[in-house]
Amino acid sequence: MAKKRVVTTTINDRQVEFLCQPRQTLLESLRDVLNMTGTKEGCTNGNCGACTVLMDGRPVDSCLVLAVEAEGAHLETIEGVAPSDGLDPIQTAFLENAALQCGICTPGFIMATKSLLASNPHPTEDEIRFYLAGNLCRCTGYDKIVRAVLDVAESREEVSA
Amino acid sequence: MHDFEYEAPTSVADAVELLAKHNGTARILAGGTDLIDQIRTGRFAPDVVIDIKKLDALHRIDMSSDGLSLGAVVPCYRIYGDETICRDYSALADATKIIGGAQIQSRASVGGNLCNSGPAADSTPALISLGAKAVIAGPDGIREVPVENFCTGPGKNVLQPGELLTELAMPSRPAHSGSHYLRFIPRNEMDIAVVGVGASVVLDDSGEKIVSARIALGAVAATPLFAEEASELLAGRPVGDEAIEAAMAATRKIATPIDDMRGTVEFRKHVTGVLTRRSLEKAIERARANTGS
Amino acid sequence: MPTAFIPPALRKLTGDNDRITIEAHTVREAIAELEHKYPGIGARLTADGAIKPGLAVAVDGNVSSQGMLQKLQPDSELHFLPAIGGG
Amino acid sequence: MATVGKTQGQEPSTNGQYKVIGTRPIRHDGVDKVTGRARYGGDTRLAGMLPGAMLRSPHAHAKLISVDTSKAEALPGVRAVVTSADLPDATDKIANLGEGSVNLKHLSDNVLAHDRVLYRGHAIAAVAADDIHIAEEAVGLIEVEYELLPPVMNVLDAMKADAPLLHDDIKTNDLGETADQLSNIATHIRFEKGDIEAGFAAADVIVEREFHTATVHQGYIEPHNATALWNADGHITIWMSTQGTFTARQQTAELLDVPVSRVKVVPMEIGGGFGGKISVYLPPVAAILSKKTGRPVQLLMSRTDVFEATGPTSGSTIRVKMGADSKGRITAAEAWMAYEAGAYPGSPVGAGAMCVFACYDVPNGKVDGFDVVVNKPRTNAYRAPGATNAAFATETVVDEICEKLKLDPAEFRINNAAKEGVRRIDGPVFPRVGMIETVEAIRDSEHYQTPLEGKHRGRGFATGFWFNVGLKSTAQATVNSDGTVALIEGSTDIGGSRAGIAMQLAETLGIAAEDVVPTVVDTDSIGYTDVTGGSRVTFATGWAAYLAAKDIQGQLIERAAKIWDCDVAKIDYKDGAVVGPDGKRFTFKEIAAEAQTVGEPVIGRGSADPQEPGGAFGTHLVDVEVDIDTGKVTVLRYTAAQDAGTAIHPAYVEGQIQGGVVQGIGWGLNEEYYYDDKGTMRNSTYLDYRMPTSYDLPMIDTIIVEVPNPGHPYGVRGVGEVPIVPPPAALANAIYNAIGTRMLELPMSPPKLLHEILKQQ
Repeated sequence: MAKKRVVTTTINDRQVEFLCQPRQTLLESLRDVLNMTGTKEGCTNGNCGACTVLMDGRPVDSCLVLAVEAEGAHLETIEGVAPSDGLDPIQTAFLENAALQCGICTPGFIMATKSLLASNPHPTEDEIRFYLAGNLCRCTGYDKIVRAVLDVAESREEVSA
Repeated sequence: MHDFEYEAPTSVADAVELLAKHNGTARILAGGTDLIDQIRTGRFAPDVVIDIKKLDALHRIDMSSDGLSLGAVVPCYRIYGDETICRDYSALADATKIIGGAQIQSRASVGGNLCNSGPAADSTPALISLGAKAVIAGPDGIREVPVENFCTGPGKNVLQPGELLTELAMPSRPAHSGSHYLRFIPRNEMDIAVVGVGASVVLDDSGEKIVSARIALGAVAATPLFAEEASELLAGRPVGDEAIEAAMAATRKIATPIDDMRGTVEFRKHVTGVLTRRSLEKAIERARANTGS
Repeated sequence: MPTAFIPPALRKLTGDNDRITIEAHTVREAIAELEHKYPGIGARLTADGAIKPGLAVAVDGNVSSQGMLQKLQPDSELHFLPAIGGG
Repeated sequence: MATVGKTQGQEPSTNGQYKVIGTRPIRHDGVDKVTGRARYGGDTRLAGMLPGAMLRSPHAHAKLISVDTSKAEALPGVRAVVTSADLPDATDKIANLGEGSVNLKHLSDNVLAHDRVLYRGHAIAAVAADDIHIAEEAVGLIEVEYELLPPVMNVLDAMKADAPLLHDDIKTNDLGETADQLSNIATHIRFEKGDIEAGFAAADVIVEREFHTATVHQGYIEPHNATALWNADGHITIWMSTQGTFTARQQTAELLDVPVSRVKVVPMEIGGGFGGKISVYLPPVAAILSKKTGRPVQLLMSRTDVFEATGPTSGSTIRVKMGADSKGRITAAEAWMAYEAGAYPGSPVGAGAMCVFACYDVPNGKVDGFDVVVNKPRTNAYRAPGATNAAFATETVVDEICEKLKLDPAEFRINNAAKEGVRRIDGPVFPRVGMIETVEAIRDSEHYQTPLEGKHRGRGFATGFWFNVGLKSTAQATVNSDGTVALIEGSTDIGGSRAGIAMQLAETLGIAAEDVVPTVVDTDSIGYTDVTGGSRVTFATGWAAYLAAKDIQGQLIERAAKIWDCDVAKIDYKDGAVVGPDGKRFTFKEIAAEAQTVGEPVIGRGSADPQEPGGAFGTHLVDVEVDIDTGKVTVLRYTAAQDAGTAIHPAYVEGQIQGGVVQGIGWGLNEEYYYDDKGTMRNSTYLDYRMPTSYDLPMIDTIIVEVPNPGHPYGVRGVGEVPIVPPPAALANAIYNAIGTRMLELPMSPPKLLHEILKQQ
């Protein structure tokens, strides 16, 4: 077996070191080595987005990243989204819009939404639908998810106004 | 997943040396969006994976009077996020915007797309239409290969052991030029092209006559195709249905697709023509809007 | 008296009668009565004293979970239907 | 607490009649699910747990000559290998699983193949090892010798007299009468009503068409998983994602030949099911691996495993013939329906046959149904199983009849609608149902009233029916001293059902939904509860919660009688308070606190087995645009009206409708199992299976119609299943309306539609 390596990375603002084999994906390391099971596995080939995490601010499918590639990276996962005093507005919007049914895709959608709103704070419905196309949901038909994202964008407008 | 070692060289020379050392048993890791799944599903079983993302030169987007030099590992989002590329190399921006979703675009590169050498690679017809050359570093130095000659079969290309694609070089775009890539997929996102067509045109000052054109096809043969006859017959013709229909006939003629889960022969042949029209029309529209300011 | 609706596959046994009125207070009695009138029909509907797997008994439009114990009203309708499963 | 889901369209009519029912509280499990804290089956982590991997057949049909595991066992890090030889001998016993029954020999064979593999992906062996990569490597070292047999991949091929046979024990069963010769046709069913010949003779217009539908998968995002611990004391614990803990327990116990009391199934959160997570695949295998290793073992499927080896729903061929007179009354209808069961008998053809004309008052009818085995994975339930295939056929034929008679599709349906007193072709008479109301809701909608404009655009109309089921449920509620209630129940929660059940308890006790804390518990901790399926949970488990609340009411009245020293008959429970004589009154909060100090704990129990689920109808309207150069269909607008009886939590009713509609759109336009001639599914990834993404859809408008179900204390009808039924037909009708092309085959994917368009030109 190839020699295990030490990966030093920052996950949710905390420096983390872990051991991995070169063949282990970031998803596998998060879930099975670090016990961070909030990031979900849906397809392992980059087609469902359930394993979306942010790597240096960009959304990635963690099933298509080798853990060794995370050396020196800044990672954000669903576990780090909520502030210490409650929920992130995206999380609140998902709840208030009933934007989840089974919930397995929800962490991935929230991470993708976070990155969308970071680059485009006021997306249109079409932009939301385009950006979130890399995340599959089989329960909701997306209607309420799109409304949740529109809601967050709107409430941000109120704040900035 | 198959067991492998991981190397991340920091110079092109080191990368070439490593590749040469692991003659044929190494795979290059760029964005990994194809490779990691290919190793998982057993299509490749490399002894070593060589991550080339620590090679700074491969991350560059350089624009000069000679044209565009695009580093082989530049991910899609940086390409369509570049205003100059969007303006002057629109077909490339078009292609990179529709490869996978946002997550894939964070990692997938045009260089990786080309080296994976899938017949349906979205960015390859765009590159061909823009006259791109693949710049290859190897044990014997640097060589250049026109992108239309790069792929030799599904998953196969001209890279020799020890060779590494470092850059894609595209000539500068004159005034009154425009390009477009589009593909047909059954959904609106997250699919592999069933047919893809890239087109670039240069018009005369009046915008009514085609000076030159390049059309390239994806997913209708064992490799992406440069539609040479269709491209050449457009030169000197007035913009209009007649020219476009001639090009459609010519692209349909060279399409030799297969029946598979993504489409039928009948469908792909027909849609090759349809997309040739749509791609040309959009490229012409863009060329007319491009006054070279 | 309750009425048993005879599925087409069993009408050979009932001389093409598709509805049989029977004196019965439960599904068990109804099937016994049918068997009495049309020997052989019981074995097509039941096994080991219960409605056969894959088959359901519906009384007045509702599939009964009581099976043979299901009570019948004087005007009840009794149907033998394929058992269904939902998603 | 905030409320959720802004009103989209009309608010349900019962709104205001109740205090809690019809409101939109935030679901109780919501915060865990938006923070990643909710634990799904695959998130189970136990000390010493070993991962496992499975060997699956690369062939669609073959005899297993030998399976040699010695090299795998010799690999360092491998802890155990199992094959079917490790499973107890299964008998031909049929196990009643509450919702449906199963032949245990077939189930055992499906879990680990014994002497034949019947589809690609069929499990053959499993390995537990120190890490997943070693387990996978070991799987590759298992040597299997196959004798290849010709695969049968299509229902019509399988029905041919000379077709290769999958089984050496299947003869066609016709309601207890068995044919003489072996066949791939496991079952034939027939329904008849009236005089079919006279019915067609009275028709002024007759339309007859043959339809084909592809195999499609439920597509839940969470792959199957199971973690098992076979303890030294003989007790087995299974942590898994399942639609039914008790059915999983029973199947596992039967397959392992242990008493059900030896198996405890712990319901982890479940990432979607839609019918596909009822049958067991992994738990018995994980359990045997655990027994052999003495350690907990976890098995996870890959996405390709899910497609290739778990139950999709049937591909089918359906012929429908329908006649109507010039006044637009249906005179006769006939259907011939052949459904693929997959490798073992058990397609939903029975339900399909009962649903095919269920939306209509058909005076003369005949339906034949065939359950046929083919070399595809064993089918399982998928949202209104069997009904979508059937509706695609019937609703397309109805559309053609409306066109021929120049009748408005809504009026035709109202004129011929199933309603109270109408006898179905399969016999039973409809109680009060809401078919007409859903058609009227669509007819009167702004969508229907607004003309559709634009080239190659069309509008399609379709209706659908699903029975829903009742079945058994248990709920138990403990009154806390602070005036809240801890509710435990056994229905695994796939889409927010905890909230809907808690709301019915809250309504009955007159307290806030937030004052109920619902938890789904394991099989040792609650009474028997059937599956989360058949659109039954809000209906039946809600009923159990209602009964538990009534039980609490009674106990609180007794307690108050003790405190007030008066007769219980003088005490009433209303508006969330115990009310006695002389203005005596305890609010729920007050009596809860009192009860804690005086007398035994107050625990309410409810167990229900309701018999009248009340059928559900839905009517859908869709606008599409067709690209006639590529055959691609774009959905422009969609409105779905559905009778929900009473909408307990309207946001989740809307969600069920929207989700079902979108699955139906996927089924209609792109989803299919695409096989090569060797019987290999060529598109066993999400990439090529092509479920709709957010970018493929418009908003899905919903209209909740409420015709309360007389068979439920709050009038609930199940809502989960019927919304998947009309979409493929509605889309087909819209495509016809747009470009004049009748699509008779699903999916109506671009290559197929373009083929028809080019043929037409």
